[in-house]
Amino acid sequence: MEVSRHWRLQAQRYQLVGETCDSCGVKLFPPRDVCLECEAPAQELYTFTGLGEIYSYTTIYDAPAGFEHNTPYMVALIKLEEGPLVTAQLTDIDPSEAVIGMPVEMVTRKLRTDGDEGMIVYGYKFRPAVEELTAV
Amino acid sequence: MEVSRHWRLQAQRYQLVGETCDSCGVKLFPPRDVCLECEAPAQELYTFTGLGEIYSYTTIYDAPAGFEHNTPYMVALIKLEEGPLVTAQLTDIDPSEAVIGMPVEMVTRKLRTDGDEGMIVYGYKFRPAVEELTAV
Amino acid sequence: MNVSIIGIGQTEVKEMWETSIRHLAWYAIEAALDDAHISKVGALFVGNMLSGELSQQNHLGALVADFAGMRGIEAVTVEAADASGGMALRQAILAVKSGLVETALAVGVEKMTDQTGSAVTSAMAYGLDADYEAMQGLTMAGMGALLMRRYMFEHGVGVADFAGFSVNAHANGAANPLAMFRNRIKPERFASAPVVADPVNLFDMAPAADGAAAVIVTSREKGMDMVAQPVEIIGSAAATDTVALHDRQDILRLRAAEISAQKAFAQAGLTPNDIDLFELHDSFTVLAALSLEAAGYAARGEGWQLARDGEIGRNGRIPISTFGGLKARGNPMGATGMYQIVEVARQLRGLAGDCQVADAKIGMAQNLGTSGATAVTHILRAAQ
Amino acid sequence: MNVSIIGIGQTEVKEMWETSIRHLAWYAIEAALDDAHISKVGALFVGNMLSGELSQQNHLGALVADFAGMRGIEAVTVEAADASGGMALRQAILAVKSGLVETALAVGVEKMTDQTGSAVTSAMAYGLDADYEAMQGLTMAGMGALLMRRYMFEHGVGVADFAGFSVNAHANGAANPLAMFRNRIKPERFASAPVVADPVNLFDMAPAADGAAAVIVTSREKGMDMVAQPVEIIGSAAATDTVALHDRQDILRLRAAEISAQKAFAQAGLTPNDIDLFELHDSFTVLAALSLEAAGYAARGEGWQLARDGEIGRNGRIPISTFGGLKARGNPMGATGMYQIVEVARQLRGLAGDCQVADAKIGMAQNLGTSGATAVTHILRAAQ
Ligand SMILES: [Zn+2]
Ligand SMILES: [Zn+2]
Repeated sequence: MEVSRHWRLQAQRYQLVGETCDSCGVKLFPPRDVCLECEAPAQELYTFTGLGEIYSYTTIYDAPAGFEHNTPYMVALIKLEEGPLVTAQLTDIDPSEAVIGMPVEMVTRKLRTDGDEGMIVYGYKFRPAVEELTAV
Repeated sequence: MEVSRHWRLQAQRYQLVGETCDSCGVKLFPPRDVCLECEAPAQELYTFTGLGEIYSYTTIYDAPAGFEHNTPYMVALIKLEEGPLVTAQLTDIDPSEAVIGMPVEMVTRKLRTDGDEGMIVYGYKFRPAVEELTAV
Repeated sequence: MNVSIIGIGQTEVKEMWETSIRHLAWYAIEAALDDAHISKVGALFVGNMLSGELSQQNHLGALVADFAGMRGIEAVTVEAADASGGMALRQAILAVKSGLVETALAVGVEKMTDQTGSAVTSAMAYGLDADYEAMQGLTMAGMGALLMRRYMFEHGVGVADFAGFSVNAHANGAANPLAMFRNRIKPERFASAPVVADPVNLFDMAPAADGAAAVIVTSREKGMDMVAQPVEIIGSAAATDTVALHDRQDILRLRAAEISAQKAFAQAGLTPNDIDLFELHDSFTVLAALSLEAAGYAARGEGWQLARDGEIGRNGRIPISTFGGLKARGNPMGATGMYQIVEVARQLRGLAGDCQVADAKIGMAQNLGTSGATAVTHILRAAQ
Repeated sequence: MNVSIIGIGQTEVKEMWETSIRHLAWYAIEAALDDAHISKVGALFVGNMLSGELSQQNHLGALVADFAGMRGIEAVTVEAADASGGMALRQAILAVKSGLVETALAVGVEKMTDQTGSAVTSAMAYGLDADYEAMQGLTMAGMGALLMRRYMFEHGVGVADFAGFSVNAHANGAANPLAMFRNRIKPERFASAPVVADPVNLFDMAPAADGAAAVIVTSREKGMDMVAQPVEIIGSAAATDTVALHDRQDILRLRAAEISAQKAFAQAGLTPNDIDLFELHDSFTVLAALSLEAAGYAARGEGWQLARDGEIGRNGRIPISTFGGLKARGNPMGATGMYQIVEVARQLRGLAGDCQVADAKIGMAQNLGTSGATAVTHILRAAQ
């Protein structure tokens, strides 16, 4: 049971809350206290739009504990509109459809089932962007 | 699940199989490849009688995972007749009866319940020696 | 040793639900960097015991180096149960002494509260012998209890005879704003405290908590140039004993503590009487007694008398646990040894506030892994 | 560096259900002590990643020191994911260079088969970023797949273009009696191998297994006196990068590998062309390609061509994985880096049997943690 850990990360998990660096203006996700670019303190919150595109992706067949329920599942690196990469599952997509450069958007989904008592962890995943879907 | 680990230790767990050192004659439990006394290779098996006496003891109220089922429980250092100390649970005894020097003997009991699927690990525990009980 | 401490930092010790392990480490590192007036080091050593088990996070060296804005530097995790912190400092010293690293940072960090209850009790017992101790249900508290019961038996003392250690620790912790417990306790309450593992009660045992502490070291020459109050490391030694109590010839003799203390004294050219304060590893009151005996402050079986006679207080013969010790400051397992170093350094700088030991010039810290299966001893001196 | 290897030892790499982690470590240590004709050392560094998670056993330093008949010596565990082995050697070198330790033993050990299935997959992922990678279900294989897919995209190569790395590794592993896989594979079988994490298939990925390897180091002068064939360490450097791929500016550039290799080359006064063989970290075929690029053997995006062109074979421009590499010898995570060192030393002694690289005088080993978040590079030379 890791209730406090999941509670602590809920702003990131549910709303993609990262940071803007006051010094150099770079947008950071995941948030960190020292800017990745210029090493100044970076603590101004910034909520990402959740729009981006697939930078790399995989379909995982050998699941770790807690992820057996939706194996196989897809994990991608998403290049967010604002700049940073984020690691996230892809959802609402067939593995054969995924392609680098595909526009995607953030949604909230069930991530993992924890421990004996089955606590469910929710968080961001990404799906093909709605514009993309309707254009198809 | 640690099936192989428990299987590996079954001779020790069920029969107190340790070793005799060829060089210095000391009896070793748990078994080890290098003699604790003289550092010669020690690999001749020796099955302990399972008789000994309490060297120190405690009653544990705050149990680790897998031991919740029989909390509180007693753990002791037992001085075996053949010399070595061994760490083991006491069983068939009331905490108020235990005393340093009390004769005890080995029995096989359920030690721990492992993981979600509840594999049960058996092994040695010690109880007041039967002679002692009848003498009371 | 020709190595000096040029920066120290620490967080509060308590349950910090809102703080992740990387943040904890960073807060202590940030304070130490500020203290040394630098922003980078050559190598990072992270002392940690339980991050994998409790936070599903290994590879803390690289993680913390990056999060602390020092991406690229050499970094690694060092583990020796609750002696991880002291051993991380030891590696930092070896790195500087090697000549291959100019300035090294050692941070001890432990995040205990990402899990609760039996999972934490289990994980703490990973420092014991898994196959022959933990498999029998032995816990850290149980280990302390086996030692304490035997000590009581061999030396004819009672539970209440250990009370002085806790009373002293809490009295000192009350003056330390970073301590987990800041309440004084009375000897008469000691005997009636709830039992954890008979005869160990709540007042015999240090509480697990979150925390991080950091120390920056460099060569003595550089240290003199860099900061106003460097603290010299004049002794550093580590040793081991069997992990399982049952493999020892005499469980009431902390052999690793003896060896590491004797080596450190020899390096420093000092004897126990030269030490102005001693941050020892009081995870259990019986370990405080045994540590005093191992370091040469009491004969076998007489360590408890130093507490009875008031010799461990701030004005006593050998002040111990001057900021509360593990008992009242709290025991973030892999960070504990680094707190000890930070506390000794504060004493030697004369900046210990209400915890100050008057005229402290030379201090010793000794960090134990479990029942002293690992022991690491450092002797520090105010720069002259 | 003025440090030499005077003893090496290793166990088979495979599933060893009957062997505990303390026995594994002891078998490698025993072989290394025999090789050096000594029975004791001054300090022990245990490289291990997963003993806590998989065997409920931390505090391996003290446990292994005692079990190996060296009770009392200084000992500690060193962890940096699958770079734990290389980092353990690094600490042993720092210890010897410090002058505080005369002879140091580094053992890498991993016991993977005490647990099975999803528990092992989970634990291996503890080297990733727990909060932002593993929490999303990323695994080690998934990490390799994200790198490989992007490499294929940016450099216009296909899955089959990586086959040469596995074919070479298996060809060399077939000549190594200690290797886990001793079967040669054909390029045409590569493309049809079962997929683990698309596009990573079973032939792209090194298999997890049990194993231990050990190395004993001392000063160069002592080494010359003690054994007939000491192997000199002429370069040793470690560096880090972000743990998470998503925190890197360019995921196809192994910055830590670059930094550590450049430092090691500079220490040795050598260039890549001076190296006779290179034990690189081929946990995934794409990491083999990226490691060759990072060390300067190929331009960005062209590392795979060395496999295509046969330049990584025993008689090629830069022989790699000469005993099978992680891929065919097997990958006991925290022990892998130590196997690399043992293998380079065997080559330089001319005792590599059917795996021998002709006239090998200088060899390099590079051990990576996960995707190169940790990198440690050692350059070794046959004593002159
Ligand atoms: Zn910035
Ligand atoms: Zn013997």
